[in-house]
Amino acid sequence: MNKLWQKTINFIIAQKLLFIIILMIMVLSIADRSFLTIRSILSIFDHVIINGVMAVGMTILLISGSFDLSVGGVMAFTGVVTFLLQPYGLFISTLCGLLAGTFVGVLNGLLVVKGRINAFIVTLGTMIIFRGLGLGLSDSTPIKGRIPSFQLLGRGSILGIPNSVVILIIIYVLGWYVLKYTKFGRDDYAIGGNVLSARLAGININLNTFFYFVFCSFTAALAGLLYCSRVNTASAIFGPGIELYIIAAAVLGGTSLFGGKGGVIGTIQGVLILGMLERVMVIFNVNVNYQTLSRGLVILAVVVTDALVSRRERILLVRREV
Amino acid sequence: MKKSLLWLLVVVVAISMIATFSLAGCKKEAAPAEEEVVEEAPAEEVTEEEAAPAEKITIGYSMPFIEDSPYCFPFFKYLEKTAKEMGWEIIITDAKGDIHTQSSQIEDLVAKGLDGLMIMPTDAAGIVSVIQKVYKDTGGELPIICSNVMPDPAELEELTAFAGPNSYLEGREMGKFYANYLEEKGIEKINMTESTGTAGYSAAIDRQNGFWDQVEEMGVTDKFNLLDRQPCDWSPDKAQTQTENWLTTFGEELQMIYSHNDGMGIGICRALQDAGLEPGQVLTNGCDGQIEAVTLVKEGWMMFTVWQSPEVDAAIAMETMEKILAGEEVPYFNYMETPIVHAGNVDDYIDEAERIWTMIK
Amino acid sequence: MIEVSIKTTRIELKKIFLRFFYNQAMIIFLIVLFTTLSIASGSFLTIDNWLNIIRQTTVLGIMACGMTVVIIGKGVDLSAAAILALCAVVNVMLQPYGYPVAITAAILTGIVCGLVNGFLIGKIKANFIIVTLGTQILFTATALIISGGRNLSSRPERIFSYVGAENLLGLPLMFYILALSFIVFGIILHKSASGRRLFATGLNDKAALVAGINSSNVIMGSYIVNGFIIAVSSIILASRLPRIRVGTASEYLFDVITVVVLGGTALSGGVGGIYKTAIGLLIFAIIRNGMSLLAIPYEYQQAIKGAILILAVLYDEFNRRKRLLY
Amino acid sequence: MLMPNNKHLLKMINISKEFPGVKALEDVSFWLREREVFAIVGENGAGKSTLIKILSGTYGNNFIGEIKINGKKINITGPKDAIELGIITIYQETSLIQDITVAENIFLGRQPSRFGRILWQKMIDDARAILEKLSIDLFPDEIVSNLSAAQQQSVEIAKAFSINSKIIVMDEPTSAITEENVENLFRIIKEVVKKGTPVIYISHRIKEIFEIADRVMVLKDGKIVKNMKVSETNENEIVKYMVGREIGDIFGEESYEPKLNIVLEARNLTRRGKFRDISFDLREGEILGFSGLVGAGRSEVIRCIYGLDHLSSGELYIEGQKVTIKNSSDAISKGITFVSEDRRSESIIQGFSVMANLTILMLRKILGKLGLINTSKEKKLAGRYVEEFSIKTPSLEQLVINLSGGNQQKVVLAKSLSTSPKILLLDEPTKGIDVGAKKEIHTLIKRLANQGIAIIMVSSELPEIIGMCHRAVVMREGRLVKIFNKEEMSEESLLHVAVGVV
Repeated sequence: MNKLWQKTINFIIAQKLLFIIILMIMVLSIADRSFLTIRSILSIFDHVIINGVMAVGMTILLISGSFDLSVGGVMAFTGVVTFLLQPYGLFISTLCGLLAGTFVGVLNGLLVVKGRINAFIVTLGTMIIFRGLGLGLSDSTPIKGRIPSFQLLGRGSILGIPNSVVILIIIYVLGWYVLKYTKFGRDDYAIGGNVLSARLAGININLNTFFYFVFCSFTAALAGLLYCSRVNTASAIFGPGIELYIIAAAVLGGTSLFGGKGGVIGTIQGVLILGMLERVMVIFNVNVNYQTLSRGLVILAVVVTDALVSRRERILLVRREV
Repeated sequence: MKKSLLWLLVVVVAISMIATFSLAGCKKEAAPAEEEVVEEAPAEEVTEEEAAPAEKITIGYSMPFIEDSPYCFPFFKYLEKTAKEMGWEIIITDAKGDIHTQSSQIEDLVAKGLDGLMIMPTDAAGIVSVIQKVYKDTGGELPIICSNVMPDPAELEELTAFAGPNSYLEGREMGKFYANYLEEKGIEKINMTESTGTAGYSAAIDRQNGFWDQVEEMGVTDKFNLLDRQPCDWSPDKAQTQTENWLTTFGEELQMIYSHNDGMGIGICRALQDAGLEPGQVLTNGCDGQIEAVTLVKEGWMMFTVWQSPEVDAAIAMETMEKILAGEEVPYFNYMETPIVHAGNVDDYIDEAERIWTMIK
Repeated sequence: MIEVSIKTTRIELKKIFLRFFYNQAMIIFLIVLFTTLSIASGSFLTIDNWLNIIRQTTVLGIMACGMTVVIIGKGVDLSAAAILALCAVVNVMLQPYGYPVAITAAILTGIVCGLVNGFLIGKIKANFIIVTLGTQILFTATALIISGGRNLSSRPERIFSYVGAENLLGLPLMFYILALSFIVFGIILHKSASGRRLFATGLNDKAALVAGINSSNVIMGSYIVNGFIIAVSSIILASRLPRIRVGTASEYLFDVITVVVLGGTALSGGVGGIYKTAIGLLIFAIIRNGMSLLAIPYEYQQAIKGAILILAVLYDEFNRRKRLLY
Repeated sequence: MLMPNNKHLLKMINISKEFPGVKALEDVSFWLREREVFAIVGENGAGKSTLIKILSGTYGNNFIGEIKINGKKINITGPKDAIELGIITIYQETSLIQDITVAENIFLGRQPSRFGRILWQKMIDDARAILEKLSIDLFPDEIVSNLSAAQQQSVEIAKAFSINSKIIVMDEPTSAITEENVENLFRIIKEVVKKGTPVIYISHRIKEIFEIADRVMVLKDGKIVKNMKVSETNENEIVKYMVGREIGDIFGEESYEPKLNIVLEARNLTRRGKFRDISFDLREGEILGFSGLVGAGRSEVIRCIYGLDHLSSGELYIEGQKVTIKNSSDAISKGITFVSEDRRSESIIQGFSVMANLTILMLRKILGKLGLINTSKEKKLAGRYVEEFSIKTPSLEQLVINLSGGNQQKVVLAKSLSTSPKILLLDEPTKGIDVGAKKEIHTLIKRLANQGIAIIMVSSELPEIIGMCHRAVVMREGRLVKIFNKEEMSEESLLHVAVGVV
């Protein structure tokens, strides 16, 4: 009985996002004839690429039961560093940018693992620090891109398919593979699910957690590169408040803020839904005053639902002991 | 349990979409969620018939931010007003200060199919590649106007025209006004600070450069002794705090604060008032001609402000677009008048200001 | 024999010193900071400067009282700034109907916001970070909607800006409000039964439950109090600033958490106090003021703030481990 | 007894372990052969779990004695060592990770992989093989959170088995499982043993011993009483060995007879999944013992009475009136107080001073003018309690955590009495505190009874029950089996009922 019930519920839960996406696509294409064209579909991917790329790292971090508020800062910081260094050539600048961004992850990881500080405070702090540093380095003026070819990263296309799509596919396949087929990824679930037995199973909790933070910042740095290459400018104020959006997308995708469950496949769906919501706003010419509210409502609903569901599951867990 | 939660989720998503439906046309207050759920079917029809009349000219306007911005909000209102008067449908998007969001929204607008596109760039340099992409995608068919904020570089062949204030000129005007004032008062040297707009905004950069280029041209640069320059991000409270600190750091020395807009000017004046100074003891200024600023000019706290009416700003953008759609030749730069409001002429402006800045409801 | 006794006394002294060092280090830090700044910048010790410090930190300080309560109850309120904005907006919108109306409305709003948080966290037992992240958006959105998205000018009448500007015995009126709220909260936290219950809940909610303390109510209460005090600070904000931006308020969140944590109130709950927050506030205010006196560019000021927060917590953690030894 | 021509896989020699004040184990020695189920029985606190914790490395190496595997002396410093040595312990609460598959739980941390790529198919097949080998009927790709407690238990066993385990230790494996599933579990255990992995089986339920164990060791007070073949003994004998401790006069002077008037009356108290149809009454000045095995539902009953958990059905009457108790504060206002068995996490507030702990329940009494806490009042009151209960503490401001177990417990009792209750619920009041302090607390409890307070005392120590209580309720598997009067009480009779041996 319980099993059956579980199965059906799981089925519904598993399908909910697809269901919502389909619903949205239907509504959109009814409202706007031009919606169901290749270009406009592809453009959705164009829009979600930044959030999408970051969400992969965030998902992996969330699964381990931790989380990161500094991704927005990292993204902007990476861009600034990259464009500052462009005089030294495309390769060097890009590499240094990536390294700089990833370094923040190293910092976060160390502070959380070694310093044993609450991840929330750490990442809140680093968020501020690196936005500030970015502003400082750039004299708080946007930096114009010097190398045109750098723009191809975010704007170009391969065999007619926009890079954004390609990149998204690559990184999500990668993320999916890592989570499903590597020890690194599987340990993620173990740590998030039950630290004690993970430790007994010989998993090095600290090391793994550290690397999840690093990876999260890495994806953020990557997103930073994409961002800058798309607008060919870098500024430390790019992506205000983006972190909450990313977390929301991941949670909407079924990744629990309490760790132990979730995956990138869900995340991409979550990202797409939030992305399409923006499109909805445009197509229905939403009164600006209600845009923030609509976004807010969705995110609020997502997080509260997650909280309630996991609470429900915690109760079930207790029941099991009886 | 989970099921109900799932529904909660679905319903809310539905609501926020349906909210968009029902709010699309009619500007009535948001009804409580449940009712809107009921409204679903009719709501859809509404939008359908809205989409139907195709002859109606549809304009897209992408704004950097709207809510919570003292200038952009009224501007947005006047935009809607003008559009209604001209019988155009205008779709206005709010990028929440994020250039990537803005580029997405612009692409969304274009994808929806427009007769003309207007942009107030979030980032002067960043917008360029966006404009170029749109130009490429539409094969140059779609007229694109930058409004209020110039792209950087200002002259783009992809861009049809710029319409709005000339921030650089404003800067020069303000420089000139201060210079003349020193001239007639016969002041040889004045200690000043500069409170700049959000770094990276062309308006901030232009008003700064305009000012200093002007005084240099007049050869009075050495009269202005710059003690400090801090970004106060257009924000009254930042300017207020900053001024309070300046007052303590420089004390009597400080004689003048050059401000890049009214918002900061207002903050500065509030700080001066709180510090118990006399009007005019420390010279300062605004720029935009907001009602509070104009009042302050009248009271003598502010020496002058630049008259940049969002109404005119919006109108000139729309007019330029109208001309272009009508096939007329328009110059690349379409500047609006930006006279200076000072103690001398303040009374001619005050009522007008009252009307412009308070009609917004 | 004598040697031994000497040795022991020496050890004793060492212990005493270290105990003091590990428990009172923040005060030491404050003193150091104070002296260095007064040497570094001539205008630091001027009265005007201290008036500035007061003006610029009152709102923060009052909010910090509320946040302290919440954090002692093993929570954090990420929606604090949003509540501040909402209350300020309500307040300013209703000023045309007279100040009593405006103020009561603002305070009610604050309490309601606190109630929402408190209910979801205390009763429903949802994770506080999630809830307050969510309500943050909700409250901000509401503020934007009722303000119609435009900036609101706080009316210049004196009555209202009394609080903001008027001086009493050479000190801005709001200073007295700040002092008052610190005293009141100090009493509530450290002298009242409910304060005791809050600490108990923060330290060990299970034991608190066994001791007949209704922890969910206590938690709920803490958030409501927080909402209330934020509303109070919003009134001062509205009377100080010429104009209310929702964005303005949002800048307070980070600072308020920093202040509380800086004081040494631990996020693990049940540890801390108002006097600590007071010290934290002082340190924070002095640092911020010092940075602008020394004309450190705004953007670096931000970075430094962030660094301070992390160092403070890191230090606190290190401290906690050491304290067990002495 | 010697077992010739049969090598001993595990030897534990003269194991002793001491906690402050308590000798948990005194040179316990035993050995384990391959292909056998070795049962360890004993009352609560007899030292079974201590022994297991030593073996599984929880206590590290701070114990006396030595452990040998295949004659080699080994050194267990932590849980990981034990696991590497192939000593796998399965605890009562599941250690499985809920949101991943059975297969992965079995191979957690050592998933089969090539070039860092995890071979799911192989993992699933291997898991299936193991499950089949132990004839466990589960899909290896099932998500664990969809399994019942019993199924999860069997996954644990499969996991333990799959790790190249030399020894599997099971601590009360059946406590979380319903009767019908126990059979299946035993079948699996037998499979495991047949495959050559011996099992050390800790249990209360003596019946079970005879179903699976080959040999059984009886522990009492940390000493071995008997170590014998199951085939050569019977339930009654085991029970006899388990009990039979000299009660002596450690329970202070005999208390007076309770008055006749009934203070608390319970009618068919039921909490789904925990206990059902519990009815009893409690008289003024009476000490009513609650005996039975751990998990019999004794603590649950009094927790419900105190309002910490909710009753599914049943009525409570206090001095005749029907009462409903929604939460602990209700209970307190109705004159009930409760002392939890989990002192660290439920009774004392560790970050609080002795004073604050003493007064937390009666803040009302220490409020001065303006409803503020009056420190001098508080000091006076707290001081009085410290004296009255002779709590040894350097000062009132001392953090309670720095006190000895006994003194902590006294603080707890003093605290609970500060509300001058009519009814006092004690859950294992002398758990884990040394003999001296025990005596003090016992006399204290009696004194309270004399003062007319009605007391319910849950205790796992039969002597305590017999020495202290006027009457004793014995529970088994959530049912009230029998209420003993003073004269019928003997360890044997109580234990027989408790373990269900007739």
